[in-house]
Amino acid sequence: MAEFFAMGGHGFYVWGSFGVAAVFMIIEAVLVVRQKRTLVQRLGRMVRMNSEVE
Amino acid sequence: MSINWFKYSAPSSFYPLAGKVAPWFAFTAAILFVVGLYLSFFVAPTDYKQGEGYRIMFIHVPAAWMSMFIYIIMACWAAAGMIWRTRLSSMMASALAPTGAIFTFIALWTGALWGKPMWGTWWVWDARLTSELILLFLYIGFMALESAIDDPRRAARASGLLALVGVINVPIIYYSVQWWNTLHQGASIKMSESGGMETSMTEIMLWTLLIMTFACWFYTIAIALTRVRSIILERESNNVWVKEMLQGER
Amino acid sequence: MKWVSSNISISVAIKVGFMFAALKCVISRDLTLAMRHRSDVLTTVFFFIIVVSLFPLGVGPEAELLRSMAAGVVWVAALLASMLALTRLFSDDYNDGTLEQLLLVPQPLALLVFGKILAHWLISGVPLVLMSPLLGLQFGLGSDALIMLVLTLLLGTPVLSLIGAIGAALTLGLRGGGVLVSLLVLPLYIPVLIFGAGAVEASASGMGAQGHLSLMGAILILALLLAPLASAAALRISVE
Amino acid sequence: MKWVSSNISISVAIKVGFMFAALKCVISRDLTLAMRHRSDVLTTVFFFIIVVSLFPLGVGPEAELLRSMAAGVVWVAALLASMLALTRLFSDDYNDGTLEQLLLVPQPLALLVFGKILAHWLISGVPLVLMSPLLGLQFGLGSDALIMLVLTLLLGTPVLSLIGAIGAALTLGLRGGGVLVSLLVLPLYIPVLIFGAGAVEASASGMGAQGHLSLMGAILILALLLAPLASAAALRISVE
Amino acid sequence: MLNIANLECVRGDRQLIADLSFSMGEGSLLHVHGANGSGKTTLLRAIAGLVLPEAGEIQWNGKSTRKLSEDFNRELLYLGHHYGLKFELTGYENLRVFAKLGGFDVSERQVEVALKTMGLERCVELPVKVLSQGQKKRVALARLMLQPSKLWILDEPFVALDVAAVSQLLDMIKQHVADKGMVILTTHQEVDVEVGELQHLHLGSH
Amino acid sequence: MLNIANLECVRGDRQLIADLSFSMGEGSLLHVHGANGSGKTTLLRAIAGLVLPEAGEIQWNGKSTRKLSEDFNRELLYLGHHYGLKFELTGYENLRVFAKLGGFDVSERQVEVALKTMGLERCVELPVKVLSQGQKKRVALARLMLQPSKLWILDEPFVALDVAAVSQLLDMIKQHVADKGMVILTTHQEVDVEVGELQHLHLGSH
Ligand code: HEM
Ligand SMILES: Nc1ncnc2c1ncn2[C@@H]1O[C@H](COP(=O)(O)OP(=O)(O)OP(=O)(O)O)[C@@H](O)[C@H]1O
Ligand SMILES: Nc1ncnc2c1ncn2[C@@H]1O[C@H](COP(=O)(O)OP(=O)(O)OP(=O)(O)O)[C@@H](O)[C@H]1O
Ligand SMILES: [Mg+2]
Ligand SMILES: [Mg+2]
Repeated sequence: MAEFFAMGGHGFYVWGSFGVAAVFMIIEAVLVVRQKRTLVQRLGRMVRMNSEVE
Repeated sequence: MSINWFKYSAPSSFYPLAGKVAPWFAFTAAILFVVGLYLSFFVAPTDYKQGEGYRIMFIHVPAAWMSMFIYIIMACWAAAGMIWRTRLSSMMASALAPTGAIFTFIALWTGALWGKPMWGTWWVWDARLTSELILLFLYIGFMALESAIDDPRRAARASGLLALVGVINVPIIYYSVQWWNTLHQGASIKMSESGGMETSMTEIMLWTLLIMTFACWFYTIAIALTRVRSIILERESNNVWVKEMLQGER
Repeated sequence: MKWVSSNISISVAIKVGFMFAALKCVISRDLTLAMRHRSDVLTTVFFFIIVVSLFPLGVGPEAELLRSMAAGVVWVAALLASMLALTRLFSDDYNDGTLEQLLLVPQPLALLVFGKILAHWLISGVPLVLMSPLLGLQFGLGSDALIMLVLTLLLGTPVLSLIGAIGAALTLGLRGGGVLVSLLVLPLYIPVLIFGAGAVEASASGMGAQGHLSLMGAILILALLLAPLASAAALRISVE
Repeated sequence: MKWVSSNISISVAIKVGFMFAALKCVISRDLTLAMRHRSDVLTTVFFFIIVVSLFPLGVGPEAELLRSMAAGVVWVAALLASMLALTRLFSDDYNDGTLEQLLLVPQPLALLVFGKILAHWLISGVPLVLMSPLLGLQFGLGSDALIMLVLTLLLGTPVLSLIGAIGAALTLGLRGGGVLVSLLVLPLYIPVLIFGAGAVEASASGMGAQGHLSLMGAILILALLLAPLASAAALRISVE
Repeated sequence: MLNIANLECVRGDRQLIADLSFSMGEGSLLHVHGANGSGKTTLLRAIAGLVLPEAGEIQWNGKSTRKLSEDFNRELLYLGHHYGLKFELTGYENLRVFAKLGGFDVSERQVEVALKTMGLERCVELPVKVLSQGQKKRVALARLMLQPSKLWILDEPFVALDVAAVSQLLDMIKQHVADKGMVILTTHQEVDVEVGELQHLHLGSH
Repeated sequence: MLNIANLECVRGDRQLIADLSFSMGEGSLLHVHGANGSGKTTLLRAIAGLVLPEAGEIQWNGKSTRKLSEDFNRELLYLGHHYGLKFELTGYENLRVFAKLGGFDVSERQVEVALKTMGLERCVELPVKVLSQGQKKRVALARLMLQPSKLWILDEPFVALDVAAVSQLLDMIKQHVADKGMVILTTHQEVDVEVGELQHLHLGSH
């Protein structure tokens, strides 16, 4: 196991590459989904409030 | 992808369509990533020359390819938006830019981490590396311009124009950098290693690379579709169909 | 009747005449404005000179090192100086509302924009070209390389103004426009920089620079054709 | 009574309290304005990165040559980036009339100016410092030299903002302020550049850089004491 | 001659103008009323072609103004909140530039007369920058006397003018309408603009 | 309380104000008249300390305003041709900044009430940049309700305001004078500012 993570002495480089790539892609995915959700909430509130006024 | 984009070029009909297909792309991407990562770490054999370090290739090369593809696609969308004045096109362009920038950054980052053990340095001013760096600047310029303009309609038109100017310039930049580097053959380290790699690439390595690349493709499509849905909502929030849809939701 | 009736279509010859008059007027207007503040013209050159002179201070005085970086440093400084002057290309007109009025002039906007770019080049580009041999001498360049430096700058600085105009038009009225424009424009300048500095270095090391020069000429022609149109489109977007 | 009567002299403690509140308010106002357009903060850094990356393109990719000019290039680029951001320090406030109102605030003007400079440094200086090691790596600097690069920039960039503020205040409202300010300010930057780049080179070649650093510290203290006062005086002249 | 059909203008997330239609013929004046922020400036800029409307059509002599572009510009004189003067040039120079760019010929004498009529005889040699607010406005208005455009679009033209200048401007507007010109204007001041075929347009209840 | 003695102001080669002396006490209003370019703005800026007079003395409670500097600024509210607003901030944020810098405490509620009184309730969340000309002016005027200054100097405060806003502002001015405040203003519009101890000052015959 430890040997696997050591990557023949190149562990830092290999895991640094895949790790950062994974972190960026996961963060992007989470942000995109969240942005969509909050936007729907915000606009929904606006639409409802306007329809109450009318 | 056999979707007829033009049929769905109206945001109101594209919005639900994108919502339906995006999860499937995301799902496929996840499976491909699992398979690709398994192959990269447990199946692909150790490289006789570079040892285990070469496994960085399985993320580096797909990211580098994606960074270039996405820019071209983005510019095509922007051009379509300027020429046919379809609203959806410029929205697609803005939806793609952040993902492209992220892949560019990943390519640079993984390349640097690969270069240190292989070449003994994080960075050399090689043509390929330099043009990738310039590509990052172009992405960032596009996004900075878009975020600096408050009015979303104006932002879309301005950044679309910039992408269009960029598309004419990118090949010029690419070849000039290529030429710049070959004229000065003084670099202490050259990229000739990669040429050596091609021959040593086994079939399984090639397959792994392809699967990782497809995973990135599907990831990009899923992300772009989701993001374009947000953009559609934001820019079309005045339209009746958005209001009716939001009224229906909850 | 007091006004030109819209029913009478003006003959083409007169139209072209008016177009030339308008072009001349834009150019002379911008030149007059620059001359009202003569410091404007001088500051670009001085910026150029100072940036170039900063390098020996930062890098150290070894003559060999300085000679080998001369072409690059002069070209980068020219890039920065011309870019810095750019931020003012449209922004003054934008702030005082004269740009709005330019959009309402009965002439093709791209033509007026071309006039403005030309005036800008005369004010900020030409002085750089004239000053460059002196700076090249300071870094110990030979006479062949000096001539090549002037030639490439002569071909290259108009391209810088032309491409830069697009960036300036796009960032009009945005906060932090000055820095933003550099972010948009500098990456697009790279081919000009590479061929320009490359030509000087090639001729300094005794090689021919014909190829570089013809490429720069091609880029110039492309920019002349496309940049005014793109800038005009960008202006329409920005004024809204 | 609705207003504070001028006859009651406010106690010193309250006065100092108000002064701190005002200082905090100026800083947070400017930071808010910058954050409204997050691109503002980022563009300065990117300008810095792009300018540094232009040099290899102009000079050529030889690693040895690049290493020997690294300190100079990074420092010159930091100078230019911080100077470019300067033009906006007072000009936005001047154009929309808020500067006029700042002059009418019942607080020492030098204090408000200090707040604005501090905010400016936080926005434009600190990101440069944070980004510099990466650029040093690209040019192949060793770890000692990298640390020294960060240190000197940390001491030097506030000086750049402080001195630059004087120039920005003096050229306020003049056409072509952007270029003019660089003309006034760059010569004053030279000592900072020489000591900053010198320290990095000294430590890259294994020598101590203690002397350079303490000189830079002295310059910083001097600038902290004098620059806000001088800028305040310059502002009063410019607004009239 | 000017036809507006189903015009719709949106700013940010607010719909300022919805389904607006009207038309004006020769020798008529349109006075646009409305509270602050009701969209008067937006409407005027849309007609001038400076703002892209969300929907609707603006026609001049039956042709879309967007398509006419330069030909429509020749018939148009727009004066907005900004005066459109170069502050470094004198009033005289500013007017000459307008004339050359607009493609209409004016003699030195005509420009001088126009400036004099606006009461600027003492300021001809000064750059516009140092003039007072009202004097700047007067320079901008001097264009009305020189440019042979049929359609004047004036956004709050009376602002910053003293009593003498206001009545002078009123005379000019009346004369233009009497000469079969067309004027669209907004103003919050109470001025007497009863002339020719007068229309009133009231925008949004804020 | 405000004393002006032998004031002289020169712009370029023109002497705009020569040997002007007057004084104002609590609860009084000074209306400065004059044609365009007669020097009204110059006078107001000189009193506020933004223009250095050529000669003469400006005193507040018997002390030179130049010497008082910050202490005089505390008593002063100047609104000129520029509104002094940051266009990127909302109206609410702009007013908070004024309050903090001026060293007077206002609650969130007070600011909201002031904006509402000026009829801006629908625009609190918008950056000032996108507001109409009149709405911008209203934001600037909301300061009058928050800042506890005794001397108001208002250069053409009625410009760009619609009828409702003009009468609102008039009420505020009258209230301030009745509360023993002092107001100096210029305007070309005909408005009814008869209140308290009213003085008129006529500047130069152009
Ligand atoms: C920061 C450093 C690096 C950057 C920016 C970078 C950039 C790129 C780019 C843009 C590509 C795609 C090029 C194409 O398909 O034509 C690529 C492909 C590739 N790179 Fe890198 N690279 C870097 C470092 C490295 C290192 C250190 C190695 C190996 C020692 C490497 C090996 C490869 C290989 C094998 C390919 C695929 C080759 C091919 O498709 O022809 N790269 N890289
Ligand atoms: N991004 C935006 N979001 C919301 N509202 C906006 C936006 N941009 C502009 N507006 C609104 O549009 C309106 C602009 O109106 P306009 O300038 O045409 O008014 P006006 O009738 O000319 O007013 P005034 O009499 O004050 O000059 C304002 O009410 C403003 O609040
Ligand atoms: N450098 C200069 N040379 C000559 N005259 C100048 C110079 N600078 C300013 N002036 C004159 O000073 C006057 C400025 O007056 P000011 O702005 O105070 O007028 P005002 O009474 O406020 O007018 P308005 O009603 O138009 O606002 C103008 O007449 C202008 O021509
Ligand atoms: Mg308006
Ligand atoms: Mg005035």
